[in-house]
Amino acid sequence: MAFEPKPMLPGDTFDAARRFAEASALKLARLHEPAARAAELATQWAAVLELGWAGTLVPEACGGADGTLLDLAALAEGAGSAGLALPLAATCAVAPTLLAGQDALLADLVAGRLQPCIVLDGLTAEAGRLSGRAVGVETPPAPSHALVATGEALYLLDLAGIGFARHERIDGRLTLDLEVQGAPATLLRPDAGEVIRRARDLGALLTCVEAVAAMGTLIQQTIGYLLARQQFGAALASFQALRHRVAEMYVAYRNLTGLVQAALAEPSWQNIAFAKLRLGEAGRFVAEQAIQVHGGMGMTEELPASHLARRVLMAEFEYGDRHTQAARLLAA
Amino acid sequence: MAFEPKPMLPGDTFDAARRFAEASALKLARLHEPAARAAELATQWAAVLELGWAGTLVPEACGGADGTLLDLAALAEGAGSAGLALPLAATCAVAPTLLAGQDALLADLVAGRLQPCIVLDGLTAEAGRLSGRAVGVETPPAPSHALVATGEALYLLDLAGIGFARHERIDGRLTLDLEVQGAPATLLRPDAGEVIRRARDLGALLTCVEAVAAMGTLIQQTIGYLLARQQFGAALASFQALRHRVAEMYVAYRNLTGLVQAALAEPSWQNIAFAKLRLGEAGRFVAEQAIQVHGGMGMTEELPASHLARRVLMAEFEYGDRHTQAARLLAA
Amino acid sequence: MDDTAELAAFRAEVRDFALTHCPPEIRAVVAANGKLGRKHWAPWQRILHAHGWGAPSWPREYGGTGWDQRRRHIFDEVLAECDCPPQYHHGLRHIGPVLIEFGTAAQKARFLPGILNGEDWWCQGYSEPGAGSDLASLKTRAVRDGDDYVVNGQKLWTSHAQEADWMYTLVRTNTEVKRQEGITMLLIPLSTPGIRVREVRTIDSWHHVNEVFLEDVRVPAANRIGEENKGWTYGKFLLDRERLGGANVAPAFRFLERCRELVARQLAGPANALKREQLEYRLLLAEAELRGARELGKAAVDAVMAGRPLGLMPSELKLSTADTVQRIGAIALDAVGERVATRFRPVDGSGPNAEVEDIEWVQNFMYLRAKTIFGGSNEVQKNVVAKQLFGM
Amino acid sequence: MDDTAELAAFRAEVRDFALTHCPPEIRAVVAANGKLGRKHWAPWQRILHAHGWGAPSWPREYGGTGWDQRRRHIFDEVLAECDCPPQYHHGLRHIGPVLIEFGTAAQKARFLPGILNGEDWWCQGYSEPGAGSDLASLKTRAVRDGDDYVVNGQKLWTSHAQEADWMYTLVRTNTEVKRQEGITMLLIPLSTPGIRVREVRTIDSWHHVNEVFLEDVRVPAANRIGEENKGWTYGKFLLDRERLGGANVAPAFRFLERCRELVARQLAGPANALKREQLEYRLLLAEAELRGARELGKAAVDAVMAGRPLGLMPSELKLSTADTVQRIGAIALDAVGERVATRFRPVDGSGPNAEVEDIEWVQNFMYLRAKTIFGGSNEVQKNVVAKQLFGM
Repeated sequence: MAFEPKPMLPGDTFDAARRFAEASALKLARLHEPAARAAELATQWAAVLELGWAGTLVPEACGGADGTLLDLAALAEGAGSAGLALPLAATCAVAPTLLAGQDALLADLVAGRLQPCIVLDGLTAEAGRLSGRAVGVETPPAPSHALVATGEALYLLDLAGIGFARHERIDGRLTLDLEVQGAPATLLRPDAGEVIRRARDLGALLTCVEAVAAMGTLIQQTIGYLLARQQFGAALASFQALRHRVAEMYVAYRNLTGLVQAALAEPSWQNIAFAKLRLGEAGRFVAEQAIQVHGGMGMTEELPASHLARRVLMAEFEYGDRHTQAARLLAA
Repeated sequence: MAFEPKPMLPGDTFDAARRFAEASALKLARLHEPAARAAELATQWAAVLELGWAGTLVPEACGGADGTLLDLAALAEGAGSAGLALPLAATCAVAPTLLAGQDALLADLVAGRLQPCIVLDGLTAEAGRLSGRAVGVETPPAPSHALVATGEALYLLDLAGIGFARHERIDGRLTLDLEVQGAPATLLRPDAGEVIRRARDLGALLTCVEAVAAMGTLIQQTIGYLLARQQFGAALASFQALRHRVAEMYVAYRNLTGLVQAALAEPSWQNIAFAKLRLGEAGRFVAEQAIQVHGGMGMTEELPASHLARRVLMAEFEYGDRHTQAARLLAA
Repeated sequence: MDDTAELAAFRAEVRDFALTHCPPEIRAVVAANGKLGRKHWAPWQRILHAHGWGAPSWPREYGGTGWDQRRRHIFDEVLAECDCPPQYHHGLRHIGPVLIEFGTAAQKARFLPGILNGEDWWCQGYSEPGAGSDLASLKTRAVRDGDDYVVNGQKLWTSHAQEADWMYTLVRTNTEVKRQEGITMLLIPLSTPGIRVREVRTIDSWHHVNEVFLEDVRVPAANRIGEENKGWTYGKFLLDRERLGGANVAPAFRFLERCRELVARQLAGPANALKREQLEYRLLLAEAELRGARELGKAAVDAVMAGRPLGLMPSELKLSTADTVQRIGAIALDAVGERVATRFRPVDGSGPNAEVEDIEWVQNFMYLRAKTIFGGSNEVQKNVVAKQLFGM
Repeated sequence: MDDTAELAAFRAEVRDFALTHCPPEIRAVVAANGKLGRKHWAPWQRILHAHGWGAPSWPREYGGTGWDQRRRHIFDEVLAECDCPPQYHHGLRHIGPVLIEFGTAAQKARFLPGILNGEDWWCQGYSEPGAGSDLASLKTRAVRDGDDYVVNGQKLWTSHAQEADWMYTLVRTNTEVKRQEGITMLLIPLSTPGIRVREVRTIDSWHHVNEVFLEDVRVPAANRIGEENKGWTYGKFLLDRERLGGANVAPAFRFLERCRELVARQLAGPANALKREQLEYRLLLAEAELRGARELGKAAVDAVMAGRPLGLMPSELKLSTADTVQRIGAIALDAVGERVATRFRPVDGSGPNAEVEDIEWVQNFMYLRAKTIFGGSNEVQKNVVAKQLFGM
């Protein structure tokens, strides 16, 4: 029996999210134009909101499920295992953390009336007006607002009437570039420094969960490919150099799994930072080698493994890359 | 036909130095006590001086051979290919460069009346007296003097009556630790900054030549071992993971050879610094992997390959390690 | 030495020509790591040809320069240093020399001029699904029918097929003999009925490669190179000629310099100090390796000049540079990291910020994965090196 | 949870005992990465035994603590954190459990007390020249002669043979059957005539391992474990018991912390900024990997507690830590680099500076090479992992 990854958080939640993500990936695989893909993502996102995922961490009083971090992580793990290209961490973890205590907005978030993108860097505030440029911001398909951190303050910016360009990222997710000059915004909290740091860390943690799940599937697909393909009259899986490479990928994946589990069990910023730092190293190694051992097939857009590899590569850059995490840890 | 390294500077000089070094290694392999090894090294060093190697770069007027850098490099390559544990770079390149123009001292050097160790760091001068501690200084078996750089000035310190401890380094070379407090010394040049930097660079270059030659032999011995040994009923040389490892060692060695040849053709400090920087990376990789693929045998003192591996490891630390070279190059 | 002075003068002449004659808009694409296509290459080839430099590697009697290997190497190196596109290889370096060596008079007269002046555009139909590294297992079938061959099958990883006029192709004409012995080389116009070119979408979202489907494609026997069933020999001749391809490390050096500028630009200031210093150190290690590879390249050129065998040099060169260039690409990805790396293809066409500076670094990172896969993967190269080193 | 509180109390109790009862001079050797020998281990074992903690992994009826796997793990971890030597494994963890499982009443009575109180010292005679990773090919021959076996052959890589009293040994008693089926386990006193122990000099210049030559060595049949020709089973039992050995990552963390202190001490000041920052970054990457390995270790302990199979965990642990610890050793070598790394063994005995601070880092770097070679080399571990992952 060839390798099948074992989830960290098995159960109905994981299974449901995984099934959703697998169906999503199948649909997207048939679409090539960015606009068509964005439209499909919009449909899927509506389904995600319908399922109530945005409310996982939100109190029941606001229409949420009042769930735990582990409930959300199980969703993220299932979604990540098939590389779901939707902003789960941003919408389900970062946004509710930023909006803690703002019950009306939380209710809007759960109901899909508030669909924010999260802008943690790039903008500044003066007298309640925002200016600056934020690029490569992950976004839901049709963002209604931006939740904007400016140093220690937290603002809500209505995007109606504000022009922005959307891009498809190499992992298929949507991002936007935002440029504003004195745009009026609502100050939600002046003293949100701690909350913003916490929100960013939870985003990093959920990203690690998604990425490690994607790595598991990626290794499984790589093994499947090597078992199926022949070269020079022998199965690729029989070449020791490739076998050892896969063993190294597996060990890197397992080691990262350990760090992510530790961070889930005790989500201190240090535990999260170490997991994210290691994701930068281990994730890139696994992604690069998965492409490499797939040979020419690894270079193709269509291959599910190449999609997962790109997802793992990009995960490093969300909520602080390895260098950002290292700088924090060294300064502590 | 299995791999045989091709020398960069083939010819009689290379051959003679290589034969000398191989004979030396055979004799030392039978001796285990540091004192007995030091005594044998003293005998060999006398032979080296007798052969006139110290005079390679020295003008004929001072009893030298008035040779070129390439003549000396051919000696170093031959010696390095069998890991000769004697201070060739220090005595044949660094010392004559420091003593340029000091004809009487150069003649003493060639004749073996002056047998200096080179102290480029650790000591300071005040009113013609030296103080400080210099540790791990490579030395001929019975040093008569120390050539001491203190910033921009160059001193000659007579070691008669000055106590010092000698150590055997892990590559079998001799080093000494020197501690002086106001020891009187002869000022050779007050404005030797350029000369000192040049001497250090030539030392680094000759070290690279020795090390790359050692790497060639090391790879040859590793291949020989893998061809000879069986495990689980197959020659070790038939395992693809080991074959690929050796291919990687070979490519690293060839790449370094290119850098060393460039530095020999045009010995600018930058060319030397890049070669030395890369020696840090490539040399350690080759040394570590040579030990690894030899398995338990790689851990033994007796194995010639393990001696060469230790020589390659130590070469990085002579005349500026990779970090020192990187700092210079980045500052330029 | 006279020789040295002459070569220095030659280098200066090439540089001067390149900087004054290569159109700035084409050099800008190269400088931005952009994707090169026929629309960039063809005019540049026309300019070189008009100057008499259209075919550095061809003999004079066929319109080549007759340069020795050293001059050709300098020429390629200077073009790269000046951000000129490398010359398009499929015509000049691949099928051209095959035609010169094995082509009929009629084939030479028909095809060489179009290669020289850039009017005919070529691509290579070798690889197939399941026959990449193991080329001899190719299955595309050609059956003789009167004066034609009728070709059926599929090619894969066919670069430039979307913009080429012709495809030089290896096909199987005999299935009864040893795998290498039943292969024939045909020149096939891509406009022939029965050919369908389909883009293979790649992970960098550039259009490089294609699947080419051939269904009852009739190719005149006059388009056959040499003898039937001897195609492997011509294909191998071509690959052997190309073994010096890796000797020109100059493009990698330009890539390194561009990456260094990117790091300085993207990571200025004390807030980025740790990352900047890490990346600068990695760049320095990469530069050292490239410098080593450059010397190996020079040694290979010298070997050819002296008529010595190249031995393992091509594999050494490829293994010495492919990883390194990938590492440089990774440094660039880290540099643009959290900002630019997250953008790729515009969803909404043109809007504010639809044009993204430095976005090509992300595409390049993905594109560079191919360096260790195509043209003999790193694994295949290591097999080759090990076989030679172990003598088994 | 009660459980958590209880374990925390246990952890505190062990720490308190370790810090107050383990002799400072022994802890100093551990803290300095020094070489441990019987003279350090035996007194420490005596102290533990007197406290009732001599054998954490043995059942109570044999003088063990009867602790569960979790407590044993905490015990090992705390000892490492306090710079106490790990318990000497050949008696307690290797032959002891084999005796408990397969020994005769007489054997148990004779050998278990000496292991518990540290008076008998054991070593392992398994490996031979040419039979390291491939143990089943061992050749040392034992022939029955009356009440004795007569043993001839050679063992290699025999750690601690220079200071041991007894060697548990695998020997070949039948050459006619499949390789694994003709092996017997004997307990051999090293004082028996015909045994010669020769030091194998290793690249760290510490005395770890030996060759053991056996020439007509008479071993009473009463010293046989279990049945003749069933030795492979007992050896395998022993190795299976040891699969959790890698779960204790605490010594690696202590090593990391010492290396971090070394870097701070050796590379203070702006002149060393580049090197210090590079090494600090590498230390951080190593720490991340060790933290990951520590979680894998906890998971392995949990698996044993829950009676679940360990699967690939032991290989994951070894591959996750061996390289990392080597990399930490390399960071230390870089830190002492140009100064201390150049000194190793004093030539002139005692003179000024004959005692060199930090010299042990050089020995350690060399010693650490063994981490990826012995106890199942990295290559063998990767074979094991791949076989499981590919199902072939």
